[in-house]
Amino acid sequence: MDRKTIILGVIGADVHAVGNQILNYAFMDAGFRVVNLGVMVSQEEFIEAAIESAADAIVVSSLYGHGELDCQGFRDKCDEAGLKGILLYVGGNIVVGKQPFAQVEERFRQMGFDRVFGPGTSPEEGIHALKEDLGVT
Amino acid sequence: MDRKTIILGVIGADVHAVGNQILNYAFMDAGFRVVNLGVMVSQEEFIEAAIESAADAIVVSSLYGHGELDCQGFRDKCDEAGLKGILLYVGGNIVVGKQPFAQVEERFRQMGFDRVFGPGTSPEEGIHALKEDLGVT
Amino acid sequence: MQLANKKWALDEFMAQRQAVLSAWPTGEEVDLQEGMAYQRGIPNGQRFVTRLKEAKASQVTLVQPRAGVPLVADHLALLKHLETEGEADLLPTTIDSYTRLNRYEEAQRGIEESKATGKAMLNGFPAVNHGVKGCRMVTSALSTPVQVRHGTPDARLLCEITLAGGFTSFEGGGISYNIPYAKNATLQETIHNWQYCDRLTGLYEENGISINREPFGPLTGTLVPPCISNSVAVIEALLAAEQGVKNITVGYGQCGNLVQDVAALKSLESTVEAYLARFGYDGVTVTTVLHQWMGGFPQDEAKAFAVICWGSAVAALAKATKVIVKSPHEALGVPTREANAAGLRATKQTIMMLADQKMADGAALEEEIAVIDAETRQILERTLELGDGDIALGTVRAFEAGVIDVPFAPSRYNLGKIMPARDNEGAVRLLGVGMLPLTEAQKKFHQEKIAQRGRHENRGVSFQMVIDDIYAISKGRLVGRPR
Amino acid sequence: MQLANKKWALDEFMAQRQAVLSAWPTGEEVDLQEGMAYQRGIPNGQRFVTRLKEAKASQVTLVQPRAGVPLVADHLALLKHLETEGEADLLPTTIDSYTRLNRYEEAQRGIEESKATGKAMLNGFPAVNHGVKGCRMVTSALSTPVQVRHGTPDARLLCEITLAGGFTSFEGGGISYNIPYAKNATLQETIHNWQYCDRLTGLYEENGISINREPFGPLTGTLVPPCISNSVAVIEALLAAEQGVKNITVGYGQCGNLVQDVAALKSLESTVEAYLARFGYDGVTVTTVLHQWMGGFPQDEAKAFAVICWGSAVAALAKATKVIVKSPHEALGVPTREANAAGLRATKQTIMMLADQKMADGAALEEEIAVIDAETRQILERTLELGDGDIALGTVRAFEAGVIDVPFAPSRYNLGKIMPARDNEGAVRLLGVGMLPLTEAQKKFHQEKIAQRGRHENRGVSFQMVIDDIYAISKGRLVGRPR
Ligand code: B12
Ligand code: B12
Repeated sequence: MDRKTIILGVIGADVHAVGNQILNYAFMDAGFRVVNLGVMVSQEEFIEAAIESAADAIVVSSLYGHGELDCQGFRDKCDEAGLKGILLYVGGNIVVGKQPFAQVEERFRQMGFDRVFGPGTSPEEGIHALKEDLGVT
Repeated sequence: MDRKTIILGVIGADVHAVGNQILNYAFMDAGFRVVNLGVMVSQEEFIEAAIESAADAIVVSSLYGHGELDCQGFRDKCDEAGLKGILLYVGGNIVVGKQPFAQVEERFRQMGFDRVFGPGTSPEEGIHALKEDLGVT
Repeated sequence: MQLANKKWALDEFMAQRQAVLSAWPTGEEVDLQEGMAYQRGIPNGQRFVTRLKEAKASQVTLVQPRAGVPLVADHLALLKHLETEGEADLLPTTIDSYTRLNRYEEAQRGIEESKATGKAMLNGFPAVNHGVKGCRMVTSALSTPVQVRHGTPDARLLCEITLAGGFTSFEGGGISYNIPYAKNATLQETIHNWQYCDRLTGLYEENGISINREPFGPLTGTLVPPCISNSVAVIEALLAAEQGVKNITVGYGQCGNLVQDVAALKSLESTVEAYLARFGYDGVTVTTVLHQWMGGFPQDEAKAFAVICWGSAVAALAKATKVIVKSPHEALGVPTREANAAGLRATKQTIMMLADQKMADGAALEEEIAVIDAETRQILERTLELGDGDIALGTVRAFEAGVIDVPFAPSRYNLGKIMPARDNEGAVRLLGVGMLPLTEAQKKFHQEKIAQRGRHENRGVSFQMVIDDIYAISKGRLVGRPR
Repeated sequence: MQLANKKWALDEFMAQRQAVLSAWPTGEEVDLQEGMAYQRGIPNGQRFVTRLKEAKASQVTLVQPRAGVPLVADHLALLKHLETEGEADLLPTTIDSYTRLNRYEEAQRGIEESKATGKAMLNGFPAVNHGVKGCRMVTSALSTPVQVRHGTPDARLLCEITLAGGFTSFEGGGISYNIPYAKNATLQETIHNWQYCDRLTGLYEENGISINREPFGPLTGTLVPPCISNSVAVIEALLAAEQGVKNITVGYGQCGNLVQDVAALKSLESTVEAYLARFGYDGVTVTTVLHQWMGGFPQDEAKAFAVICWGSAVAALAKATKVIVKSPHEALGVPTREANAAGLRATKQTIMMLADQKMADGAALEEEIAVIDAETRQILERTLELGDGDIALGTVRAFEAGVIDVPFAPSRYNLGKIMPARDNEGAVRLLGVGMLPLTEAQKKFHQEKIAQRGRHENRGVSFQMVIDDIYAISKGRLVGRPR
């Protein structure tokens, strides 16, 4: 089986480390190669790591509420860096406050994210989606 | 001061005795003459007691939810018994469930109650209203 | 009829039966043999007794709501909601107040008006009017066991119909469903009528069908001292056991002080077991139930959640076999199914967070248990004395004499001389002991506890304290301090 | 710069000040004399210190929310809502995450976008950007004392602005606002920067203005063993006291087991007092704060209420001076003001129902206190040793060596070798002790506790237990049992 590579990290000034550590564990356990950048990761760091490791997907977490500010322009930056079409996920508590998820999802899709996950999504759901989108069986 | 007489009781098949005992205490304390019929009082018993003691007001409690059924026709019965215009109050948890109070109040006013009090009304509010309506200072 | 705690001869029971069943047309639907056959078809996992025994063995507290609406379909939908959205372990069917007073015609009017207006016009499920068929439509459609919960002084017909209708537990008792729920019913009458219910339950039991019986622990739900409610529970357990009941859940309504509440529940269980053993009732399984605060609730839903959760914590720490749950609508009216389910989920979360913890033993707990044990025994022994050794007769006389006395009860057969109030830690004590057969030392204990509070509050001991205590929880605290 | 726990000379402090104040234009608004004059004008009843001292004396637990939104007017309206509708005893101003990282330009962008979109685009109140004037608009309009709550590794400018801005309490510390809140900041740096904040607070104190300081107790909020968080609290208390702080609130994040939580809070208070006394810091008032469960919450609001209420009960039973409150929206996002107020009211109701009760002493509690006392002292003594008697220096070395080690911390200056897990009663123990300086007996105690759980669950001790425990409360229980 050719193992798919995933860049994992928590974007912006966000220090929520627990979910990141669990995702790291779960993705590895599911057979992915994971490059975990940990917390407080800038868009640039994500992109650099993706290029360096020829990644198949970038999985962005944002818990602290600034996700909407932190993610602006991410897709464009990927395109500019030559990562056109790379799979881009975002998940966590990605906006400030309790907002209707459909609207939030729409906004992040507009920003170029392929999939958007709400609060408390289980790692399994993420793994399922990754497998589907990356054609892993 | 000429003391006003009040008939007090809990209507229907209702056995909630605690509020009744407190109202009894509070009304007496406020200077009223109180004829307390206790719990499980029928419309007939209220009316009989009012005639017997030449009462100025009938204060009906209903806690258990059947108030709407138990109070139907009360005003008519009063009229028939010669208690035309007697002051008629009702209070407590007078309908089944949490319902918008304005609507509940309207329904009981239609039934001929002069004042309608919602869940958890303090005895003081009742006393204040009685004093106002009976011209006690 | 001379009342006695003596198992009814079968023909004595059968002789009454005809009259009971003919009180309302649906009585005709009841056929004892057919009812038993139907009960035998209910899988074990859907029986109350099974669940309670498992829970007792594994020390888990089960969660049960109150719920009942007038129409069968609505009622079933409500219970299904509480099963799935409320994660209820046990289900209830709360009976409306007309049925409780055998006013089946008024109940019928309530059913009709509910159909006509599309609003629930009754405060519960009129099981007698819906009959055996209506009951089975409910009980057979659920995978959770269902209990009848009510407050019926004469529940003979209700018991016949609901047991044949597939319910596997029946709440109530001749004292606990009289004194707090009636005004004019004598204890002779209600104890007698409840012997009927117990005898019927015993009959099912003798035929291999185990039905749970549950005396109503909280009584008036308002500042009831543990020794009173525990005494009543012991008596009703003895009365039920004599008629052949083998599975009894004794209950207690949370008073609010943690130590007192845990002590009361522990004392309840051991005292009931001790008296059952003393009178030779073997093979009776005793489980316990804690009722979340039964007095006036705060109107604010967030505050109501706090009252609910604190009750849940007490149930879990005391390792009650089950807990009866309130809803955030409690102060306002019969809850919507959503509010009811919310109360259940809050309870479940609390119970599960505390599932692996229990109240640590310690001197304070031991002392409180000793206090309740001793007071309860005082009352029970005097009751037995008054009945010349017969607990049924003794109970009637004990209530007459105020040897058992329930605060704030509507019944005219309750003396109403005792006056409870909280002490400085919020435990329910006696400001006035009335005619309770307590020793001088016991009386002094209560006096001193309340005097201590008076000193702390800088006021004399008076009825105002009691009023303040009645309002306290609904106004946001446990002890009704002067404002 | 050689780090040492030594009171800064005034000119050393003043020398840094210019650079600090010039980091952002609003720094210019700060004038120490004028700030002190302004603080002197704040009535006693509106000061944090007054309320805390009263509460400590009367053994009442005060209730405080978290709350902060980007714009001044909205923030004030929010706090007023929490004051009236939430019945808050103490108020917060939670700072946004950009400000916490001194990214004032991004904070400015957040302010602008919040104005433009009408939505809160920041997760808190950017106090530096709003400056002294903005702060005073908030603090002066409230009758309840207000505290700055944040998570800022370098909080020097924030401290200058908010103290001049009328806040009377300032949360944080060089360890507790680094390890859980930063990735790349060294402890040398952050302890140094927090000495600045403490020195500033001390300066106010010397001028007769008492400001409360509060180390952040819960750290990462996720299965932090009490000995770790208590050690950090002691160290930060010592560091603050050295700089002249006289009023310190030490904190602890609820772990979930009642006995352990009460024990931890008792041990915390006495250990802090003992170390302050040992190093000769007299006249320091120590109060305590319990944080309701700081880990992942259930999404369901009813269940969230249960978590909130259980935390409140623990705070009340432990007689914490105050409790920091969560909201029923916790799992989803920054709460609406209504949800925030609901969490407060549920807490207030619980606290007041338990106001007159306390956790009964008993063997289990004594043992647990002894365990935490001993482990904390082990860690602290080794830390002092590593620092050749200096606690500041020792702390840096202790973290390097894993003598102090915080689970799940983002900081690269934290070793991250210990692994916590719950025992069979839900107390947080150590599955892996890492480099903690525990005795063999202490290590065995933890091992045995977790092995006991393993046996009960019929599975080996592994990382899966830890994962299960992390999710447990959000999934409805305390101990993460195998599914
Ligand atoms: C204690 C209690 C009981 C006890 C009563 C013991 C007794 N015999 O007194 C027991 C457990 C026996 C009981 C039984 C039942 N209860 Co009940 N009970 C309560 C409870 C928790 C408190 C009532 C109380 O004592 N409050 C304290 C006193 C001081 O307040 P109060 O009764 O509200 O009275 C004050 C005010 O309302 C006001 N007031 C009253 N009348 C009037 C009139 C006027 C004119 C004015 C100005 C003011 C006024 O002044 C009083 C003094 O301050 C309430 C819910 C609540 N409030 O929290 C439910 C409640 C009243 N019960 C209810 C129900 C349904 C029942 C039962 C049918 C079913 C059951 N749950 O078992 C049975 C009914 C039996 C019967 N036939 O009546 C419902 C009623 C539902 C509705 N209206 O929609 C309630 C609201 C609970 C609920 N949310 O479901 N109950
Ligand atoms: C623990 C915690 C903290 C700890 C973090 C310690 C640490 N360094 O890790 C501390 C106390 C330090 C903290 C600080 C703050 N926090 Co915080 N915190 C939490 C809390 C309670 C739990 C988070 C957690 O660990 N959960 C357990 C893990 C396992 O779950 P998780 O993080 O959600 O991650 C899982 C899923 O989301 C999912 N997932 C995550 N990313 C992705 C991506 C994809 C693609 C997929 C498929 C899935 C996925 O998988 C993960 C594993 O299961 C949450 C609320 C909650 N959830 O209950 C708030 C919360 C996240 N925090 C919040 C905030 C605001 C803050 C602070 C700004 C303010 C404050 N309260 O002090 C600071 C921020 C500091 C900063 N710069 O980031 C807010 C965010 C608000 C919002 N988005 O609207 C929350 C939601 C609380 C709230 N309701 O206000 N916090």
